[in-house]
Amino acid sequence: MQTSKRTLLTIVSEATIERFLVDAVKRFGAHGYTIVEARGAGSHGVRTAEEEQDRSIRLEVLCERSVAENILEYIEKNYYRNYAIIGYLSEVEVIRANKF
Amino acid sequence: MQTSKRTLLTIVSEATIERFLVDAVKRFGAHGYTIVEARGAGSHGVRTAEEEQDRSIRLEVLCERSVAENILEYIEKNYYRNYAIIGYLSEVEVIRANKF
Amino acid sequence: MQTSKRTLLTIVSEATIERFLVDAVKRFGAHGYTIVEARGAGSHGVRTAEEEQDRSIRLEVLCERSVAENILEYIEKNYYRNYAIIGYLSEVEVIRANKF
Amino acid sequence: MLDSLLEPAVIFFALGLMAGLLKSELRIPEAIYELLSIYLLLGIGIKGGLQLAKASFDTLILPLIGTLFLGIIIPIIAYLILRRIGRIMRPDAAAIAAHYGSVSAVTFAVVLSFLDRTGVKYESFMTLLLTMLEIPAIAVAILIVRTRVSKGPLKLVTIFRELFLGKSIYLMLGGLLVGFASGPQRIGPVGVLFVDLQKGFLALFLLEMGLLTSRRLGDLRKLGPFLIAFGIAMPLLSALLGTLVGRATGLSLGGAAVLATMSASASYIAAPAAMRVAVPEANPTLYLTASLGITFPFNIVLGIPTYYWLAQLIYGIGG
Amino acid sequence: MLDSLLEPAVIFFALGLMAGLLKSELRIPEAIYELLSIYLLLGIGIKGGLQLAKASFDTLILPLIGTLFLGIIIPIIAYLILRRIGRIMRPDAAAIAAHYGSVSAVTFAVVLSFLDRTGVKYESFMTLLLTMLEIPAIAVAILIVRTRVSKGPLKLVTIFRELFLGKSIYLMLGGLLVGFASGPQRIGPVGVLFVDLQKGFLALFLLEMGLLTSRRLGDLRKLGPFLIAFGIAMPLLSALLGTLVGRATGLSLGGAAVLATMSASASYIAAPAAMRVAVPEANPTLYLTASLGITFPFNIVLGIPTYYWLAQLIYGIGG
Amino acid sequence: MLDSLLEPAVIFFALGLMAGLLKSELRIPEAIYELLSIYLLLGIGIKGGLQLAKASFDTLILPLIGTLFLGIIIPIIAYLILRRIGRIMRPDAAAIAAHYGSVSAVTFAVVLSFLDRTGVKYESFMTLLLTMLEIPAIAVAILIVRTRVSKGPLKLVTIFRELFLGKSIYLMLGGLLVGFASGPQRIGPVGVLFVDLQKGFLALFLLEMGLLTSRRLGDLRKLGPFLIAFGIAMPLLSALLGTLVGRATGLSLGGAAVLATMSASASYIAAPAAMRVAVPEANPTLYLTASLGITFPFNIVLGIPTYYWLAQLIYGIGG
Ligand SMILES: Nc1ncnc2c1ncn2[C@@H]1O[C@H](COP(=O)(O)O)[C@@H](O)[C@H]1O
Ligand SMILES: Nc1ncnc2c1ncn2[C@@H]1O[C@H](COP(=O)(O)O)[C@@H](O)[C@H]1O
Ligand SMILES: Nc1ncnc2c1ncn2[C@@H]1O[C@H](COP(=O)(O)O)[C@@H](O)[C@H]1O
Ligand code: NA
Ligand code: NA
Ligand code: NA
Repeated sequence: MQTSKRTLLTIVSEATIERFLVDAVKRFGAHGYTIVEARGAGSHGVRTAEEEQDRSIRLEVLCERSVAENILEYIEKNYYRNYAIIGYLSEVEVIRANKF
Repeated sequence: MQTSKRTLLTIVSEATIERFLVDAVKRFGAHGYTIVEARGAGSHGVRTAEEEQDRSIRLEVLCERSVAENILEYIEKNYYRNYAIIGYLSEVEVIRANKF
Repeated sequence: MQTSKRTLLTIVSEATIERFLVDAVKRFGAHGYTIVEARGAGSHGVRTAEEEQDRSIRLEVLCERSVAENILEYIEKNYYRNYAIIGYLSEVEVIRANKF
Repeated sequence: MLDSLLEPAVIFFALGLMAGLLKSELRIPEAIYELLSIYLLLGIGIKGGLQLAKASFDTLILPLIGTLFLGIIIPIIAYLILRRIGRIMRPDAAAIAAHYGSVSAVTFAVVLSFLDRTGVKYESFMTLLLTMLEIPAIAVAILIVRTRVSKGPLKLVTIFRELFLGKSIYLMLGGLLVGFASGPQRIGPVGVLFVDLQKGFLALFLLEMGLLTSRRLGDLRKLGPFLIAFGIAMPLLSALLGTLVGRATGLSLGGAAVLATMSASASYIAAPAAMRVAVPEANPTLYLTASLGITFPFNIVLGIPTYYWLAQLIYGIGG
Repeated sequence: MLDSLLEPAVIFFALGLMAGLLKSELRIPEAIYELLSIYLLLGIGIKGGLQLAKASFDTLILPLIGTLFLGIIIPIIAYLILRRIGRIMRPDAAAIAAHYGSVSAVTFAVVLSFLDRTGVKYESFMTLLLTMLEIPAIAVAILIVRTRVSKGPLKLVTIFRELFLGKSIYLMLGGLLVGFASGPQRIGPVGVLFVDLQKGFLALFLLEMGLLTSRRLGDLRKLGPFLIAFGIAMPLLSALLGTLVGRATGLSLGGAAVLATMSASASYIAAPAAMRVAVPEANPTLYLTASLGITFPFNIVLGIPTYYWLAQLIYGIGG
Repeated sequence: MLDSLLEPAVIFFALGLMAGLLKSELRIPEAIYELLSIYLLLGIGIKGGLQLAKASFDTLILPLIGTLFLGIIIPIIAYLILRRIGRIMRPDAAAIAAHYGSVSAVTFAVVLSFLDRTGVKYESFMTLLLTMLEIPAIAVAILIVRTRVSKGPLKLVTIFRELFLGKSIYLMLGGLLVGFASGPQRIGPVGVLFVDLQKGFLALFLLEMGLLTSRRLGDLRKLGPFLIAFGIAMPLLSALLGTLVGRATGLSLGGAAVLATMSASASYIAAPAAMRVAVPEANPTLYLTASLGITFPFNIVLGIPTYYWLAQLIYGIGG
């Protein structure tokens, strides 16, 4: 099977800023994203997802390495300081690489 | 720690065809799967998961490389054209490899 | 972009033992975790998440390799025998590595 | 007519629509949508079943045949219009035809509520007719697909599952059974929850429907002028047919207005689910936007009073 | 008896069961299951608390002792039958015994509804007895585990948490408190929502229970003939014990039928959660299939009328 | 006062709180929280709209102006106290001020329920005042942010979206419209569901609020003694201001008690959402713990009877 390398950017963030994150994903040229509802804990404490303020999302973007890095850099600069948010990159293989 | 390599196939798809995807997963010999509810956007537009028609799922199958490729190939051939669906592969390490 | 390698431990488990798993994650020194609600199937049968007993969770922990291995080992020893649970490791890249 | 705009249900719908268009943060979880639609489908069935329990069945035969006839003819007419006039591609035409052949249970509940308030009587078996309109419509659409569209990996058993075991038909028939078997003596608090409180929950559901409609409006430009016009003209045509069939089969004026409204309504639960599997080549944006973005709001706000007026006209002419 | 099959609640259950068996697309989100079970547990408690507010406590002592006795004796009998006759392995036998010792709140609600409709009176403290039956049953099962099954990493504090802070006991006791403290004067719309409408929501919950039961039926063959028989014989035996204890402690005929039904019912909320942690070695398929796949539907459809008839018989003999 | 502790709503709150503190397994899915808060916000609006339909508007002007004045002055006072006395950092002070300036709809519903039960009358336009208190409060807080805190990437349009399109204001105003436009004649079952049953659902929501409060109590030590004291002193001060303004603008004793309670209440829906975006530097733990962990339970359990007593005192002095 013929596959191509792409980068998967995963972001776990408080849900409040979802629309800003999605805007950034589009602006930096990714062609899609996937979101699932999440909860968890980290340096900003426990987030139980029991109410609006406590909801988290897990956002995945499959794209070229450079796009992923640009999004992550932008998010680090703008949101890491004040929001409960983390991000990481991993290498995956896709088919129909022109989609991503 | 002794670990073995396996392949993780991740599929994000509209929920309508879940049962066909699960059938395929079983038919090609995977021993299990994990599903989470998702939403997102891609070439088929925004899927907000607000109603039945707009629900997406994120399906993960941990299995041998060949099984993962067979499932992905089958899905590409049968569902990529008409449905909102993507798939990708990544290499992971498992313990108790005979399970997968 | 400057990134560091970390290990992502993913566990899919029946929800009943969530609090034991989270305790283990903390005890072995991870600094956070992310949980999403899941369903699926495996050697313990189909888990549809329709009722309390059938709920599953997908737990992710981003940490150093050794921590991930310790958690996975502990879980294997204590829970693999009697519970519907799997775990796997993958290598990812993070920024702000000191967080994890 | 303006009066009907002051109905709580209609205001709720407008609130949902506006919230969506203004991008308010209002968000209704899918689980709630699911709960409310299960509740409403059961409730519509139960209400119908309770009425059915006191129906005389000799007056039922003719309207039933008329309804089955509508269920066959409307999707065929819709398909022909879409193909011949609109030059819509076959898969899309077949899928859209299925939507306009089948029915919207919420629109049905709103017309009953409209007539109840106006004090107009209708036959006690209308809910039964509702389910009887839905089934042939989807079956005919699938037949069109099988004969006019490339077949693909379509299995008849899969389709019949969609038909009879789809959520909406199943729950409405189930509700009918509950209402009919229990009857007014036994229904008790089940009746209070599912029938007496129905309009309250219907209003809440319409808030959600307003949100969903607003999501679809963004896709209006993808429809093109023909389909937009179709989304209003087709219900008017179906309503006319429904009224005439109602008249011809001996329904009361109220019954004819209800039959007209069901004919005019377009499905957004059963048909999308069935069509996504039966005609994967069809573009869901087209049928969902037409059905949910145009026809549903048109029916709720303007259509229902219009169909009632139409029925008055036709019954006036004949009477 | 056939008459009880026409109850809305029973039809709802059958609808859910059939939907599941026919693989209908009907799907009830877990959040809704959660909402309905919280509502019902609170409502059962509140209804009991309101009745308790007007109870005379001198008649309570004997039935209370009798109930505690049942809570101790039933899981022991069940364990012995499972081990001696069924040759079931220790962990499984202990876990199953816990399920048949404890109770199903929904079955309790259905029997009250059955008696209310039949016009049979029962004591006002039955809900209190319900919670009093649950606690010793789970405690005894845990004791069996501690003495007969390998211990593992079991902490007593964890178990007591399961016992008193498990959702079902906590909410029923909480509801009892609300009903008792507020009384009929203060309960107002809370009473309308939680008590008057209860049967309506109970019917909806039974639709869901039908779906859940259908999921379990697929595992019937994993149970083997002994456990299938046990799933019907054990409730009959417990019901007999319950009726006799009711009779001996001075309960009315209705009260004895209720005590019999609670004794016969098997837990599917509290016990599974507690046992999953206390006896991880036990196979959940066995206890869930027996409790939810066999005993629950048996009780709802056939058991309750049978237990009532049994109570009539025993009270007839004595009277 | 002790009497108010026996209210179902208060017991429900205590049950939720205890469940959380004891780490019970009780868990209310977020979808249910969302459903209940949408329902309550709409219901509060509808109840207000129905009352408004029969209000005379000449008595409205003065209290309206008074309320707007409170909406401006309370967040400013709060900010000054937080900065001058508490030495709280600017972003945190501004964000906390927004919370204490704006209102808690649930606290409002509880005070109405308290007065209804006590048999005290209040003006029919109080719900309108509620929304009128919310808007200036958040606007003033944002102004404070813009002038006293570093600006960052803050866009005014974003903020106004938070203000008018935030879930709580939007739904309450929407409900007001539904109630006002429909009036008592048309509201029918919508009124039964949203108004008559409101206290029932409010009780259920308070169970959830108790759970949420319990989560916040764990963060109490992060607040420090000043903010803990502030969480009780500030509502008392605001209530005093509210009562005086009510008295000065001609409200009845009941109306003044309501205005006092709204002034004293702190937001936990609108303000947190708006502040998280407007002042990202502010620490949510501080404002959520103060508002939800201290002020909310204080108001529900002790505050409301106190404010009523305060109003009696002040009206007694003047009368
Ligand atoms: N080490 C970790 N592993 C997995 N998820 C994490 C980790 N740290 C943080 N998270 C997730 O990211 C969210 C924000 O993290 P933080 O900003 O550290 O509070 C948390 O609520 C978790 O859901
Ligand atoms: N680049 C992407 N990154 C992450 N998820 C994607 C991406 N593209 C598509 N998806 C997901 O896959 C679904 C179907 O994609 P599509 O067929 O391109 O519309 C979308 O609704 C998204 O949930
Ligand atoms: N091969 C697999 N791929 C993905 N998920 C799996 C796989 N096997 C098991 N799982 C998940 O892990 C849970 C427990 O697995 P098991 O203990 O094998 O029943 C299942 O319910 C699935 O959600
Ligand atoms: Na139609
Ligand atoms: Na029992
Ligand atoms: Na305030």
